[in-house]
Amino acid sequence: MTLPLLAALPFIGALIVSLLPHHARRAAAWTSAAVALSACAILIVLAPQVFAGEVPRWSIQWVPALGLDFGFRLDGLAWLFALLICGIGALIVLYAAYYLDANDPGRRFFLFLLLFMGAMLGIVLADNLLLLVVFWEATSLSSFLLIGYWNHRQDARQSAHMALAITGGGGLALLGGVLLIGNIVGSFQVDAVLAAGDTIRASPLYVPTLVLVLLGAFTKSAQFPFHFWLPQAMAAPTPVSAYLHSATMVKAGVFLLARLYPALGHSEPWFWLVTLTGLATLLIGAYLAIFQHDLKGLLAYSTISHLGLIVLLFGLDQPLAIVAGVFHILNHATFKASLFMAAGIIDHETGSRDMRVLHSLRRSMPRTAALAIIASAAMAGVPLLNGFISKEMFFAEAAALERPGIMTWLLPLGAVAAGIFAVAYSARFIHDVFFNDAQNTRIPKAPHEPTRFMRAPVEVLVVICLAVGVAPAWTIGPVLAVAARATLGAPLPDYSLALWHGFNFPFFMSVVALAGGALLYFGLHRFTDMHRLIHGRRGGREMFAFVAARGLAGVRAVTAALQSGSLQQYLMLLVALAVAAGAWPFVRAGGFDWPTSAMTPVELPVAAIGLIGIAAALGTAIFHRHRLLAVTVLGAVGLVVSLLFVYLSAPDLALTQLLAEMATVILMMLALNWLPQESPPGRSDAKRAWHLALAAAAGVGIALFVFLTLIQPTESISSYFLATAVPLGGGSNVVNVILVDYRGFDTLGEITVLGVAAVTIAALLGNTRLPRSVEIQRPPATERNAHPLMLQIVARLLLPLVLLVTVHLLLRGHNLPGGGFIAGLVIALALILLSVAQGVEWVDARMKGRYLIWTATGMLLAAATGIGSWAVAHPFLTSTYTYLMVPWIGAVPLASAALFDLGVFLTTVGAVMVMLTSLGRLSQTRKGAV
Amino acid sequence: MTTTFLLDLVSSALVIVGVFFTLVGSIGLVKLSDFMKRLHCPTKASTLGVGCVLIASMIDFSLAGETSLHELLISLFIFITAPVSAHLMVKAALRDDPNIPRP
Amino acid sequence: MNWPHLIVVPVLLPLAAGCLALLLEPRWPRAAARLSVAATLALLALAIHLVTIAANGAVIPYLLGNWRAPFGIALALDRLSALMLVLTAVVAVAAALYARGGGPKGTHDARGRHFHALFQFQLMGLNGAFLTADLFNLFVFFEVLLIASYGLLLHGGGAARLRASIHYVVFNLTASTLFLIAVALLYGLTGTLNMADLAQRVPIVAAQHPAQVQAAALILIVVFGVKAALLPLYFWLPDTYSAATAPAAALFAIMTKVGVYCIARVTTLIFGADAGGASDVAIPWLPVLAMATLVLATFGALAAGRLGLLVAYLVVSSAGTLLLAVGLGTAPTVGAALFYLINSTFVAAALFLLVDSIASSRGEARDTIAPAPLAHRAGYGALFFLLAAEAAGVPPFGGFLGKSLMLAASVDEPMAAAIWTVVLATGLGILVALARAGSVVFWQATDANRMQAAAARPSFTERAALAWLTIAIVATVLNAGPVSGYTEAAAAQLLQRGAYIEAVLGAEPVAPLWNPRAGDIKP
Amino acid sequence: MMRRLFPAPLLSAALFIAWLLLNGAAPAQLALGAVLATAIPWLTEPVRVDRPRFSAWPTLVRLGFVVLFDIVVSNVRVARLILGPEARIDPRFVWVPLTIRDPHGIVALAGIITLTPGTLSSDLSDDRRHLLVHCLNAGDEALLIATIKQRYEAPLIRIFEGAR
Amino acid sequence: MEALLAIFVGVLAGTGVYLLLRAHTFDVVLGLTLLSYAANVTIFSMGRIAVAKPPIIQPGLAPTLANYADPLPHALVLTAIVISFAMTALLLVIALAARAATGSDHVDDEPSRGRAQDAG
Amino acid sequence: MSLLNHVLPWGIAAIALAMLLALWRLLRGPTLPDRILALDTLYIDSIALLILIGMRFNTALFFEAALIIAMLGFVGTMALSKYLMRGDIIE
Ligand code: NA
Ligand code: NA
Repeated sequence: MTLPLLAALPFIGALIVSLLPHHARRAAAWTSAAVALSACAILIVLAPQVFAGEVPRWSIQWVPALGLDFGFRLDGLAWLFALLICGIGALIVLYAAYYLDANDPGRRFFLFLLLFMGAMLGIVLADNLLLLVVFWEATSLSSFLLIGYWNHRQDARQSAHMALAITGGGGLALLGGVLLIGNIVGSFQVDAVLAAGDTIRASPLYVPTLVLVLLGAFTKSAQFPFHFWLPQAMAAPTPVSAYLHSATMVKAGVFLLARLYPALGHSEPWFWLVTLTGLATLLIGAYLAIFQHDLKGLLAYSTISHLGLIVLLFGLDQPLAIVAGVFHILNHATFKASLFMAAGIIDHETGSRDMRVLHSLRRSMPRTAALAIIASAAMAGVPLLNGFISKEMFFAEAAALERPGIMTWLLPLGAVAAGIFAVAYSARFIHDVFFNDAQNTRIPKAPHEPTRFMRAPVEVLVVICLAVGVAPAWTIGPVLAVAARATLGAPLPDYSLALWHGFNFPFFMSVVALAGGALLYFGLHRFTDMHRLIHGRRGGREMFAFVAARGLAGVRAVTAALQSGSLQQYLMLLVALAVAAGAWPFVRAGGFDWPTSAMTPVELPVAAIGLIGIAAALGTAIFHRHRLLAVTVLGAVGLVVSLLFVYLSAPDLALTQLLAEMATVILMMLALNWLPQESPPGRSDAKRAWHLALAAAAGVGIALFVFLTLIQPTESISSYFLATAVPLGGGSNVVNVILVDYRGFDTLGEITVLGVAAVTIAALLGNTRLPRSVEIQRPPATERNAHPLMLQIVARLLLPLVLLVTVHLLLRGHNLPGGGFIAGLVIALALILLSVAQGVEWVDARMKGRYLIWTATGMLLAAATGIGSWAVAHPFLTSTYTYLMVPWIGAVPLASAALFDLGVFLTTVGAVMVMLTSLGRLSQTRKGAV
Repeated sequence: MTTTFLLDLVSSALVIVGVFFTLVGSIGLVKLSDFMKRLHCPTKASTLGVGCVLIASMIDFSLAGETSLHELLISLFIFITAPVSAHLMVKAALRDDPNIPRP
Repeated sequence: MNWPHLIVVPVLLPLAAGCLALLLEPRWPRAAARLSVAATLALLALAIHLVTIAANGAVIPYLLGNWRAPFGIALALDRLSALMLVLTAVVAVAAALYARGGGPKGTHDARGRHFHALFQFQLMGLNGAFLTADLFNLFVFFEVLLIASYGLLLHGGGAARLRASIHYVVFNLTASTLFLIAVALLYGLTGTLNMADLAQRVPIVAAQHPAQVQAAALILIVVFGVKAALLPLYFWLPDTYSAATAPAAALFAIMTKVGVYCIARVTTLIFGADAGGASDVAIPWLPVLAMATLVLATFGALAAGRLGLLVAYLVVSSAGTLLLAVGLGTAPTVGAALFYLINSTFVAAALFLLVDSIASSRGEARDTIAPAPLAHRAGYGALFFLLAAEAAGVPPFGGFLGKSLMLAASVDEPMAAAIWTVVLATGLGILVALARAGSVVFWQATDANRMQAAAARPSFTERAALAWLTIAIVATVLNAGPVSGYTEAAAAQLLQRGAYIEAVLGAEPVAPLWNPRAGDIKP
Repeated sequence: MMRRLFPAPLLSAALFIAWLLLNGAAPAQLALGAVLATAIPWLTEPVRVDRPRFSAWPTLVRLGFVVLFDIVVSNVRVARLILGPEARIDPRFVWVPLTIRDPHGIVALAGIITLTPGTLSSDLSDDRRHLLVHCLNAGDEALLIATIKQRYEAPLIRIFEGAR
Repeated sequence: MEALLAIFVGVLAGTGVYLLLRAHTFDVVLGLTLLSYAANVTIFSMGRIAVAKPPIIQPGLAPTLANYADPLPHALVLTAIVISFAMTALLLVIALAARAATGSDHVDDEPSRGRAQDAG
Repeated sequence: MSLLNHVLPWGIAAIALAMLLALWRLLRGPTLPDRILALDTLYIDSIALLILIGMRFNTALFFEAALIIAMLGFVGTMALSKYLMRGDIIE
């Protein structure tokens, strides 16, 4: 259980910190330090096991479907990295406690730092590659938060974005790569993957896998051409730079290379991709570092270069190179962290990090200067310091590489050149900041030594640099051995960690590098004005910004073109897609078989009715700009449709269509009160032509489709309805029995739609006072009398008669044309007629029009009727009927479906009345308002 | 010459008469030159046209054995509503006709 | 299954609650609201119960009106429909709670009339659509949920909502008409409406008239594509969703899923691999369009100038992702899609609610992505960060797991390279979009102190709604194992259509208690 | 008692007959018709503001036949007009002064005028003292007015205002 | 008859689509009405053509599809008519409310927004 | 067999012709009241048509449709006319 505890510690700490009060910086720091130190302690407790070659493990299942287990393992490599993370973490916490300003939100800083620490530990401890990806992205996110910590600064926000885009994107690529590995291997377990190197390399997916994984690693480790985010990340507070952007997070990329080396290495693609990337990064980083003026900038480019070096070492695919790589990871972490902290101290105490401002600091802060100089020397690869040893190993590998072709000379040459650059920028760091007394710029603050505790972490790290540099085999030997063995996944090669290997070629290279570097810097210093040299202005950062800006503009343009806000355009697409969807199968099939089967002969009346319908539909389209006219002509279409229904044996439909048509016309007239009487003419003929073409295509398409279907024989389920409507449904009007019984559930939904429409209309118009500003064009009211006497009297006379017909239609519905909806519409129309004749106020006063209550009650009644069948353990809406024998009168049919139909009726009346009177009442409000 | 045949004859005649007047109404609708003239046309259809057809229908269904009288209701409703339609249509057409003298 | 009628209750409960809310509202508005919240909670309990029942793996039919399928309308509860019910209920609980909160202008639900009735009717429509086994009945429930959504969209009024609703209503009415036409054509060809029966008859008819059946199927998929926000049918969506009030928008997050659900249902049951001449009509169009949707939705997210719009584009992008996986039509991809569906729904709903809260803490700026003062920055920021990571598919949340499942499942597809590129690249795009938006809104927040005083803390119910969804998200991730097991099983069940057909068509009506039907009295 | 049960007895009777016309005279329908004839007037009570009072039933029946006869005759006449040359048509508006005061009577008169082809009641003056009639072929205006007043208005006055 | 019905549906759908694509709300309502007619007649016709065979069971006439029209499409159309009536009502109200709120009955936002803003 | 059966198809055809004539007026106008009148005529003609069809097919099932047109068919005419004369229909 120590392993999950180790992984959980930072998160537990984060939880505690997040519960602390807002500015409890000290408590947050103590918590963080406790976390880091406890983690170190756990690592030391586990050390004997790890050094004995055991791999402690712990895991539980998380998403078996994905093969994602939540598990950790601690081998030598993980142990080394974990120690780095926790050890340097502890030092950084100490440093940050003094570095942060009193105004900075300290709690937030330590919270993010702990989250990062947890994510980083997760990466190195993960026993499952997918879990590794999880933590990998978590480091990107926490890094985003930390870079943007001073979020009032624009550069901080921008840098945070850039880092997130690059590393987060790389993480997604890594996810792809890992998923491919899982697909090849059949498992994401680290052991399984490491054991399956041959399978992976043999897979056709090997190269994509490798490329995706490398994308993840290279973006994280700031390899060329993704390196540019790292210098920008220096906008973060210096402790963050020291911790994330030199010692730990950027090492995640090389950790990944190390971790997956047995699985992905040992191949030509690996060699070329990794080596060349590393070499390019090494040279570019080192070269650009020389010309930085910001201390942190110099260190950042140096970091890039050193990461390139490590990557290069892994790329060489040689056991010794791997050992050197692991060793250099450690060395770089120590000296670079100490250098960043030193730079932070300088910044903190002088108010500047600009080498064009700083000079002669050895006088005011001699201890810091001494520490920084030693660390810089380690960075330059000066003997007796740790950097020298790993660099010598690198030179040896570069020189010893047995590759034919370009690499034989490119690699040694590149190595020496990089060495020269490294010495040059290290020299500049030392000279320009601590010496260079000739410079006479004014330093913002009077410099002095920092507090002891701020310097202590630097001292610890510098001591380590020295100790490792002087006695590598004793100090770092065992750790390196166990880590390198875990990395190689094979027995270690022979190597010796000694300072002196004799006058060999690598030594010669070192000498050239040291001398050449010194010459280069002092030559530049002497013969140029270094402080005016600007390099790397058109670098990746600018490219990124350019691409981002252009990309965003393009994306906006595309979106604006698509989301034009034009309903016409949207609808055209919909119709066009539907037409295409309908036509495509026919196109693919090469047309359709023209029917040969017999058709029903045309009957003359139907032909005439059809002609009227066609003409009226076309008329509606032609006259549509004159709206009243269009409504009139549309009325004829509705009439024709219902006559067609009559002729083609659908009396119920005819009734419904007729009544719905009448109600719709009334609605349209009511709405026209508030809308312009005419549509303005269209401006674009071309567009109209498109619309016409589309309309024609849609019309022809549907006509063909209907025709092709109509001439086919069919075998419908409907014979069942015909056969059972009377004996089982208790009604001879099969349509009605379907509506209230077989498919009563549809009807329930249908009346809900009607009811909800009414509710929505009531909600929308209920308390709408149409604003005065809206000028409604209406024909002038020339008629003096709003309510002609004739209309009044006829409407009043009709109402009782209509009521009678309503009851008639309602009661007969089950057996003959009629039913609840039809009856409801009839009564609603009569009431509307009355409202037209007498005015809506007149009717309201008499009807006490709470029509929504009718609607709700109707729906409830219909539902309750259906629920009633539960009482006798039958499904919802099971109907029954019986005959009640009444003396003299005879058998009175009692059908539960009739109750359901009554619900339909009530809903319909209520809903239609709500719709029509809500609209009608608008005129009242207008009278009040205007 | 049974009653059935007579009734058949009568109902056929009624259909012919009804259809004739309905058709005349529509012909007038097309033929006449101004609205007020045309407005007189549908009254043909709505009175004698539909009326004769309805009576024919009553006879026809009675012949088939099912007494059918709701045609009367249809006539009743037409007689109630047709004048209102015409009345309102005149008013709609006259809305801006200043030529009618006020009484 | 202790009580057989339980399956229909998810439809009836909201119906009754909606009607009662209508009746109560004029006099006792608070009682109506409380009733609605209570009914929603009851619905959640019921949905969870149904999921435990469905988890056993049986397809449970329910013959409405006691008519044998395909003659009557049948409901069918399987793993997928049960899952959809739970999702709906979870989101609905959040929306109902949130609706009860609000600032000094009054609670959200009181900014217009009949909110709770419309809300309940919307739930009725959603649940009905998920449960029904009848194509025309599906149309009816589509209309129920749509018309309620029109009402909810208009809730609160204002010119912007009216404009948005015109687009929304007209577009969806057109789609509904198309739906009718597609149903008509299918009925004309097969003579049936029950989906299980259709599944049986389509291969037979398609043997004779393959092009006609395919065309009807494709038109049907176009209709569902409108709901599911498939390119080029989603353009109405961002403006609409971002115009709705927060609780309505949160509920809308489930609406695109209705489209996805329907596509998943018909492309497996009716037009799946076994459909003879009409098999796999959606392939390869659907995945291709889905990928294009995903790309363009990501563009939209990057271009969005308001948080609400951004979230709406996230809805589109998740729909694209889902349709991609569903369109591939294999058990692993569909299973992955269903897993992804859970989280994407919760996240979209939560983001809609959160964006509303944020907007009300930013004064005039509302939810525009521009520097403005912001009250309660830390809390909002943390939650936004969490939800944004979830939405972008960044670990450790469900979005990541869902996408990983999907990528892993699609590795052997012919289009794998394109799929992977699109899914991963759009993930990055959305990450960038959210980071940009978040950094502007939270990092460039100015003058927060002044706002702090002005803006009230979100009310208890608003915070409860957000907390509820957050818990749901976290719970899904923590239980990703069982949950993905369930979705995998749901996908498997979906693809083995035999069980569904057998359950629905083989269901036996209850024996009648008495039989007046044998009576000899003529009606 | 009867008055309260049947607030509008004439309407009740009409409804009862109409019900039987619609549904036939089976016992069940008789019962139902009776129920409806009672219930509907009661339900529509608020809508009846000023009730017509009928009297002079024989006059009513006679008027009915007169109108039917006139409809047939004028139909034929107008059909001839329509089918003949249009020049023969001489349309005109005529204001007919009204003696009848009862609004129901006025409406009935207007209806009759419209139903008999060739004449259309087009407007009613605000004071309800004049009815504007459009004639397809007016001929003698005074004669037309006299015919209307004598043939239709006089009986209607008796029917609707006889009780006064 | 089949061809006539198909042509009728086609004209309804074509005119419906054309009006649907107009730029003002009322025209769109007209278009949707025509389109819904088209859909209804489509559904209706899918029961195939039956003249003088209303699906109302007569005693003595065997209840089969040979003697009666297919009743199912009738029921479906009935439902569709009601639904489309409700939708039309709502759309009209939204249209006039939008007109009142924005002063324009154009289907889109302020005319400057889309390039596609042509009326007609 | 019976005379009526020979007359009815012609009668129906004549009504259809009458409706076509009304359609001509509906499309031709020229004024809106003309078109309203044409629509009204179409409604009246349909009553006759329905009755004749009912006679021809020996069914009473279309009576309700005819009844409803007779009873409420003028609602459209009324609404359109009222709109023309008052600019509003429910006041
Ligand atoms: Na300097
Ligand atoms: Na029944």
